[in-house]
Amino acid sequence: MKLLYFAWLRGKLGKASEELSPPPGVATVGQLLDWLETLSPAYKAALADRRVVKVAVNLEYVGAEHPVAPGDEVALFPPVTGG
Amino acid sequence: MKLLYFAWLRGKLGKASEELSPPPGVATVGQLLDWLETLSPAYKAALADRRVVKVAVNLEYVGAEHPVAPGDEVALFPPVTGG
Amino acid sequence: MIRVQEADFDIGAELAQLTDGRRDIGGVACFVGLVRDMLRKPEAGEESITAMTLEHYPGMTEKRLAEIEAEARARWPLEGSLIIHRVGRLLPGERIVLVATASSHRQAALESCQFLIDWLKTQAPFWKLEETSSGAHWVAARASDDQAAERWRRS
Amino acid sequence: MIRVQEADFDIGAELAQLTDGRRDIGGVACFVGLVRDMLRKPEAGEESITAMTLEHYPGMTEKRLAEIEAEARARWPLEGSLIIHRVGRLLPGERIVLVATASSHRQAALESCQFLIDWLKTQAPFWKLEETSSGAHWVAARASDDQAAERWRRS
Repeated sequence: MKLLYFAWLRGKLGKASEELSPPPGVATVGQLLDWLETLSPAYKAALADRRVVKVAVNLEYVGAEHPVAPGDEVALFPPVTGG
Repeated sequence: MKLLYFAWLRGKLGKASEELSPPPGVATVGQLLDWLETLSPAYKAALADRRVVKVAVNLEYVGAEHPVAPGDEVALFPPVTGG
Repeated sequence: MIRVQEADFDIGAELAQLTDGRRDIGGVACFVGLVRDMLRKPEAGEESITAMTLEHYPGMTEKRLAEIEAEARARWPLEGSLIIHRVGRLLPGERIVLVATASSHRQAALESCQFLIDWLKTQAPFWKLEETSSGAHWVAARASDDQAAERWRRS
Repeated sequence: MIRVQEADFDIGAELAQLTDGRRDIGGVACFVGLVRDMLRKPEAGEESITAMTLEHYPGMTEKRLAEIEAEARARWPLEGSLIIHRVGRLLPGERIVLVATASSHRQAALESCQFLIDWLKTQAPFWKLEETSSGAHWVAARASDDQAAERWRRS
């Protein structure tokens, strides 16, 4: 699974992307975020306020119940501020 | 009193402006239009439908009750269609 | 700023004048009206327009446009505003009018731009004479324009 | 049309492309967003912005902008539409975004232009990093932008 991080999420995690292989129990976006939080204090801090963590799976905005699968591109980012 | 006519009012009257001296009883815009209608069939036809005759006195939109005086510039025109 | 002119205008240059050297403007909204080649006549389908002549009331036009612009600047926090309206004979595809507003706030620029064109359409003394294959016709005012202007009226 | 680019754009040339050779367009509406030099911080008054860097999510940005443009064209009868958004480092006064719509109907052009910028602001994956005298800060999303977008949501 390819993870992408943008804006201050990239800053807090110290990387723009990574390849991860979540364990079999991680089947939804919510479960993925929960699992990421267990990886290190940096993830835990970055994902603490879920209201400001938006998720796109394969370039589409999704909610916490959306499924995730090994081949997905999952992007985590704050609310957008363009324009 | 200087009268100005625009758009199809100018066309129907065959002139863009004229100097007129209404009689003393003509004190309001409504009375002025009534008096103009007596001048000729062309005025009567042009002013027949008062809903589409807009009036400006000294460059300001006014209603039928607005006073008119000898030195005024009075413009008659259809509803505007610019922009 | 208000301009009534026969000449065409350069949109890019006009908008640049509103913002050049400024660092406090967050957004510029503009509307450009053009001569369309088709006239919709409810009773007769479509008819081709070959030209359009814009007549106006010199003196009152500038006065009314300045009042409309002042009203916009009283209602919204604007850093700049511009109304250019052409007069004379124009061909289909030619520009008729430019309305532009600049503000530190996006919604102020967008709303005031819409206000300016809506009020200009119903209040500034311009009249359009359309030339078609069946002759020249003065354009009739449209109820939809009155309705668009009405929503800006303050009760 | 959608463009995401580092380079500046020429408003006049871009709008001309929407209308040149066309005789069926009654109006063009556009909005241009610029970098402001002042940041309003409720807790600390105003602070100067020295530069702004626009980050985005390549691939998703273009996809989302194309979807937003398609939504506008489904809702309004548009003859043309254009979204240009710059990325990279910009200075105060520089242009960030251009949204333009062309229609035979004035209100369609004006409303769809407002819709495009409102939805772009809340849905297209761009993020602003502001550089100030106190350091670089990621801009926080604003509730007023969410509200502006919300009014276009269909129930």
